[in-house]
Amino acid sequence: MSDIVNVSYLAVGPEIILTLGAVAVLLVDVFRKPSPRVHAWIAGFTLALAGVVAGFQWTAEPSVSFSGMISIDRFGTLATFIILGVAALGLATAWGMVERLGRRGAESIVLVFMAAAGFQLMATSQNLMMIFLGLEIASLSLYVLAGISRERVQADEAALKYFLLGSFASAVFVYGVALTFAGTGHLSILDLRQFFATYVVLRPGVTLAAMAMLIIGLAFKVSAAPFHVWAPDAYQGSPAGIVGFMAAAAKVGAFAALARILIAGFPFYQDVWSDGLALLAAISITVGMIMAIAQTDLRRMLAYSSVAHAGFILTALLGGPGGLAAVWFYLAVYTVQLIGAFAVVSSVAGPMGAQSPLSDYTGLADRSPFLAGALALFMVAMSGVPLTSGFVAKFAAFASAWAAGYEWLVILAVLASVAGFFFYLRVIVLMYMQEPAVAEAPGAAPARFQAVGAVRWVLLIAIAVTLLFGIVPGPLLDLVRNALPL
Amino acid sequence: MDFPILSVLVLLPFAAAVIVGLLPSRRKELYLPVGIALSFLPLAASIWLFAVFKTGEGAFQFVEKTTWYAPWGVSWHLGVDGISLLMLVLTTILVPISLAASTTISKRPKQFVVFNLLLEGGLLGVFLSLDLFMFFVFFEVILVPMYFIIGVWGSDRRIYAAIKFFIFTAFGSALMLAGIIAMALMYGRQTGQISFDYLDMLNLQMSYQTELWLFAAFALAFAIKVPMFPLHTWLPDAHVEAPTAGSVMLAGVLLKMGTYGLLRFNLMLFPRATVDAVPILAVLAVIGIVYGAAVAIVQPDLKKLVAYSSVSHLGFIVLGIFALTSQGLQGGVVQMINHGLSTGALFLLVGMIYERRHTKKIADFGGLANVMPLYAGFFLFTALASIGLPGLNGFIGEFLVLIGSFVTLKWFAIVAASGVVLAAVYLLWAYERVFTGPVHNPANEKLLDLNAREITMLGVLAAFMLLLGLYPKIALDRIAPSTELVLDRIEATTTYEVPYPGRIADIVGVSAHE
Amino acid sequence: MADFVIRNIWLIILLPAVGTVLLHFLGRRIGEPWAGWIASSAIGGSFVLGLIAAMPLFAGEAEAHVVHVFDWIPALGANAELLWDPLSALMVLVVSGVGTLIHIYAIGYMHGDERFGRFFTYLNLFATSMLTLVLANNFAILFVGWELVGLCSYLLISFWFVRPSAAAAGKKAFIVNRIGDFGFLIGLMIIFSTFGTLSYSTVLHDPGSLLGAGAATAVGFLLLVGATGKSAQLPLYVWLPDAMEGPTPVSALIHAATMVTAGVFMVARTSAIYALSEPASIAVATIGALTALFAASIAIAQTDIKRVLAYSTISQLGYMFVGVGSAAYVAGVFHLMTHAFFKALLFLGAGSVIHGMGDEQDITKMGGLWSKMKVTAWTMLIATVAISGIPPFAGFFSKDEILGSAFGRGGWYIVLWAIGLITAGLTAFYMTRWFVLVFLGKPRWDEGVHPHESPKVMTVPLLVLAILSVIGGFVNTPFKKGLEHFLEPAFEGVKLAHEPEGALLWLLAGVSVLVALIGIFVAWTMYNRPEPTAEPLAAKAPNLWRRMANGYYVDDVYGTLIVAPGKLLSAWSAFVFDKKIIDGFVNGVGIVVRRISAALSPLQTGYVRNYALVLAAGIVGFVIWIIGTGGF
Amino acid sequence: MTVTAGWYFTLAFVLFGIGSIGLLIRRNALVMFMCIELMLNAVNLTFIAAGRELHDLTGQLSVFFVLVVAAAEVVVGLAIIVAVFRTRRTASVDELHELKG
Repeated sequence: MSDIVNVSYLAVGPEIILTLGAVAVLLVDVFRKPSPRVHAWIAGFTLALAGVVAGFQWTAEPSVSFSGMISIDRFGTLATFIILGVAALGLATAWGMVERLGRRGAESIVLVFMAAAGFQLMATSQNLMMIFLGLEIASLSLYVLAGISRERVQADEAALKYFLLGSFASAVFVYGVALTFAGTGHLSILDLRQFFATYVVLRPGVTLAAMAMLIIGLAFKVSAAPFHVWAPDAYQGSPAGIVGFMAAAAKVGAFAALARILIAGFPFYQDVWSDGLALLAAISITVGMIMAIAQTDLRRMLAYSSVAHAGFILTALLGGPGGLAAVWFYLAVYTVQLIGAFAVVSSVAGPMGAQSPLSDYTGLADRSPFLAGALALFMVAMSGVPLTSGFVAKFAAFASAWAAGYEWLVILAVLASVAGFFFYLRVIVLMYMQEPAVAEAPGAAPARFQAVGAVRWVLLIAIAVTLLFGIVPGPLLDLVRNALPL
Repeated sequence: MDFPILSVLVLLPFAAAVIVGLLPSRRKELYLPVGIALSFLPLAASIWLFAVFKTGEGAFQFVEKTTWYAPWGVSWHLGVDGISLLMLVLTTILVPISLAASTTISKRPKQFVVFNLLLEGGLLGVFLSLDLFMFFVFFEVILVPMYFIIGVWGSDRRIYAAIKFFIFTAFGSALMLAGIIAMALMYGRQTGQISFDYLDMLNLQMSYQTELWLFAAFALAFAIKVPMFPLHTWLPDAHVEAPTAGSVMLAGVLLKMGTYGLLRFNLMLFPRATVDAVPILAVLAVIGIVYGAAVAIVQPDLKKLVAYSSVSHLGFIVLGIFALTSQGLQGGVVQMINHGLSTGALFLLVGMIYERRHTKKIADFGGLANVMPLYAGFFLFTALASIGLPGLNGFIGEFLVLIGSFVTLKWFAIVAASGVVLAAVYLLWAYERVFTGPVHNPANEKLLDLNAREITMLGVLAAFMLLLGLYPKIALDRIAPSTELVLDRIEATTTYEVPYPGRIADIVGVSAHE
Repeated sequence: MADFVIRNIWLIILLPAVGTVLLHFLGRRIGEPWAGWIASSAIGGSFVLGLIAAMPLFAGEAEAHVVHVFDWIPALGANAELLWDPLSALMVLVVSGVGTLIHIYAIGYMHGDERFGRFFTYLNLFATSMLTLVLANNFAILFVGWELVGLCSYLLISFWFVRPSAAAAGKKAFIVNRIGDFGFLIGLMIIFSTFGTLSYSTVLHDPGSLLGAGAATAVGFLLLVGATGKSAQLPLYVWLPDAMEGPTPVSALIHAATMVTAGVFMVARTSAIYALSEPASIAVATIGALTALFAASIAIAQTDIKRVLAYSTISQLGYMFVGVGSAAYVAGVFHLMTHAFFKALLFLGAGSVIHGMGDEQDITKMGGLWSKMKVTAWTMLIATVAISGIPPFAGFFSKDEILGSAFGRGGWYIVLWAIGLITAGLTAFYMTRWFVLVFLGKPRWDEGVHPHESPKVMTVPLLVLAILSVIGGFVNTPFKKGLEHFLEPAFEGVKLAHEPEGALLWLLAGVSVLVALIGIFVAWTMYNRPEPTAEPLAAKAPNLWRRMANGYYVDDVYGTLIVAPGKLLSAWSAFVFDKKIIDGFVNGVGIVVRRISAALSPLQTGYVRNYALVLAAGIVGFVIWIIGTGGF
Repeated sequence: MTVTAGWYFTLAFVLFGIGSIGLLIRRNALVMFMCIELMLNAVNLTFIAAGRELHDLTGQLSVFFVLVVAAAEVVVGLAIIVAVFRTRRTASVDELHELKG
């Protein structure tokens, strides 16, 4: 199995291309001092090429290479696809920020690419150590991205908090890796499964603790409660333009890794970990929904809502292999909604925007009907109203958990969804049903916001995806049904 | 049936919404006329359906089934029976009327028309769905346009009302969603293929305990939508704050989703639980009848009065349904239509006077019959229909319900009958205070009577009220076979026996039982 | 000819219905007086059709005809089916006959009213409804008519809606009737749940086979509740005096001659059910007798020209109830018919007086009209004598047959007979008082009042009705029971009560005539003075008189016992229970969730150390949980 | 008394715990960061002990990865801390609580 000769560059093709692209951006930046347009071309080309290579992965036979480190399977490839898409949309959203950052604009592109590559590695790795590396590559990039706009103190605060807590979680994760190794002698996920299939672990304490720590490390990344505490601050403090990418990519990579580790590596402990995940899901859904209600800043609210959504995705994961389709579908459509929502936020707050208080959105429908309409749709989708992708995603998640016997969790989740309407609808209320407060300076009209440049396209794509997969979810569901880990 | 008439019917309003949405934004004056014109298409389709519908057959007709997503067993499954047929006609009639009543909407007129059309599409979907997933999709998606209609174009406390409406009703359907999922998975365990299909669900085997839980989940969703006492408090707020078109659709059709759901799903899918739950629902229905009426009496706001009257009237429908007799069920269904027509018309009327005077307070009026005789005439006519005056539609439903429910629910029916008295009290007292006596408020002296547009709208509704009152057979002939099927199912699956009092063969006029 | 009409008996209803529709849409354009003539000819046409259709019945043909018009509510066995039998024929003739006269009269009476056309629309609608009521062949159609006449009553009472009192009176009539209908409805429910249909053909054909004695009593009582509402009996009579707010032809037609007799008609129609229940019959008769006495005593002290007649109507309806309650259905219906003649006449006469006096209604401000309004006065005299029960006028025969039949049944009915007898005396008394105060003595008019006789269009109907009041009684005398023979087929299978035969008959008749004469005499001596000062009785028993004049304050009692607490309860439900408790709970849930959220929000302190603590706690907790569930 | 692998594991666990607790109680960002480094080294110890116990080089190999990661973390972490120090003139994380709620 650990055949050193087996080197398949296809398996890491997208990551290599992203890295090369990042290098190209840096080099071009150093030597040519080009206009952002050139960066855009390079970035676009890189992402497209990575996508094409991922396409080849999709059609390739599942295999493992690099001594069992990296695999080609549709599971990983699907994650790669989604992450590339998220990166493309996220970068497009952040383009305003990239331009404003000047020299550091190129850096931000590089960081996005590196983060994407890291998360993709998390999804495609068959080895816990490799997953840790991917996690760290991605996390470190995100820490920097969080603080990239240095003119704002909040950005620094967000970056530092994210960094300290993230490192803590990483340490826990890697401790989990170490304990797994100590308990079983294996780091490869396939070996782990083999091990558990062959031996009966009489004293599973260490192994279970290790598993718990692996879960915790990844739960931190997906911002599942109670490991979510960093998320609101990081979401709020980071530049508006890039938050969407940060949140979305992390969710995809970490959930992919989590699903792979648990389903492929620890299938024999499914009843243990699924109870644990159910607990996390319940806490996440409850905490996320309740905390979101009191928020006055849209980004913070979205952060708490993403905590709840992490809970919903965990709910989907309870179904085990059968629930994976629900996980994928949820990730695919939720990340698009999330980026879409942040695209609106960055249009309103500015790409480097510090604050996004809800009061900025009062009467937005009259000033910026397109932005308001888009945000309203994303809110509706996130709250899970039918004919949007959000409903299908929730539905699939609930069905998965119900089938796995977690009826209580489904009931909790549906009720929490209702509570969720409360704050999602409040955004719509502000935008559509209230007039902006009278401007303090007489004659000062409330600002009009517009989706500029690429953001417009991001929004259109996000709207299309949200509606399309809400009405015709079949194709995507069929696609993700095949995305099982080796 | 080759031509997918039902799909076309459901999709027409959505298409119309898109067309209106694409109208150029500088031609503001076009939105409403185009919207009204387009809303005649579904109307024409539903009338055509009504005409070609085979009477005497209780089963679903014009059935269409296309896979939506096969692995989940979700399909685009449409069908119409006598019960849904009438709801279609009612919906498609009320939409053009409620749009025509919205000429004073000046704020974001395009969105207004679009949301109304989306609402119509959703409603038609609800009534035609033969797939639980699909049903839920439409059932839930309706909240959004209605939320906007109330929240954007409503009056002062519109936001409170809109959110309350949305969350309250969404709360109910949340548990129903869990129930639907549970049923589909249960079906999957039993047959190997998950299915949300309504007709498949009829073959679902389940334990009595499960059936009770599922019944409760569905009943809660529908009871909130109806709304039944004590889950009704969203209704007065929503009705009062909504613009006229919103109130008309809300009272006219949206509430019927609840009673329709009870009939279509609770009775058919959970017959054993239904039979055992009758006392609970009957008690709540009867309380609703009396309570709604009692509360309506003292309302100082005309619209709120009509809103509470809905609580009372809907109680009759629920009572009729859970009486589990031919007469009660037929009455319940007819009453759904009747209430849609008469309460819809009442809200139109309140809207008309509100447009003129910008108040709905009863105390602000008085003697209006002097200055607006036509308006007074229509109001009285509609009020009488609502009271259940024989010869008008309301009577048919109430009479059938009361008589039908007495057979099985003696004391409930007796208490419910007092609602008939109270209805006269609140509506006629309101009429007296608003329309009779001299005009004592100078603001009312120069009011204009109805114009041609308003007369047309009300005239159409009035004509239907009269038609259904004088010749309800056109409705009953279509309803009865379908309601008989409901009873047949309950009889087949439980020990309950539908009583046919008298049992003298030649006098029970229901053809299905010959 | 007759066959054709019978087969299409719905034509009788259709004619005024067409009139209604026509006048509704074109009434204003047609205008005065043609709208009135159209309406009159519509109902007149019905009368003619009724006569034609009744020919075979007059000729002694006993067969009842059921005409199926169309399916209405098949599930209730309630189709649009009409029944043509002697009872419905008689009612049709009375309703359309008297109705026609009143229609014609109204053309004069309503002269100059700006809503002239609308008035006749309503009148024709009433005719339609009343004819539907009497022709129905099932309880549902009966109920349709029953409710629609109530509607017409409402519309016509509040015809002059600008007067708040008129509007209030109309509403009161409707609501009180609805209360009666509440009972009626429940009665129908029992009938349906017993027979599975509401069709007379089944229900009234040997009801005893399915209806037990207890159920029959229940049905009887419940239908009686409906009847007390419609026919203004105790305790639901309160709307009728107020109904005098309506134009006088309305009072004559609806609140005297036809609609209010619907209860009597209904009891007669359902005689098969009442025959099954002695208690129900006794209840009918007792209510009737009590109402008769009660209303008569109030009538004594009224000063409004129409209110006297209103209470008198209530009282006379009581007689009819005694009749039908004693199983003397023919007698009850007979009195219904004669009462229609003389009471319509009285009201029309009163209208004529009001018309002539320039809308004055207070009889203490009248007097001496005899010379000014000859025709009116003469016809009123006839009517007064007729209602007082003086032979050979119409009222004598019918009233006497009722009293005789009651006496003949013995037992408790003897008490009712006695009450009836006292009432007869009171009737004679108050009618004489009424007549004397209006027409005799010295004028007590207000200044500027110039009484004059009414136009021909009003007096001709008076004359016709006067003739009927004179001869109407001869259709059913003890010597020749024409009406009884005519009606008997309608009461097939029901044991009818009869007057005693022979000497007792004469004795009873003599006693009642004597009582009536005493009444007349007393009233005459009290009031027929050139210048009657105050009420002689008011001086002797001021408290009693005040109570009688105010109808024993029944309205106030209802107000404090029912209306006020009802409103209070309703207000409590609406503004306390609904707002504070139910909605308070709903809003409370929302508030609590928001409070929780707001309370938890500060826990996210912003301090990294706190966050790390949460993380650490989460880590420890989760690891322990996992090991706890999975084993160590 | 033989020092078995169990002792190393225990030591590593204790070190990890000390690191965590340090993270919870210290307010200087640098010291907190050092605590994290301590935790990573506890992980390394575990790896080495386990590799030795299992006679599997994978354990020792993994340590290199962790070390590299730790180094990278140092780079990024110090950069962030410096950035914070430049704007706020303090390395105390307690000064950073603008984002909350």
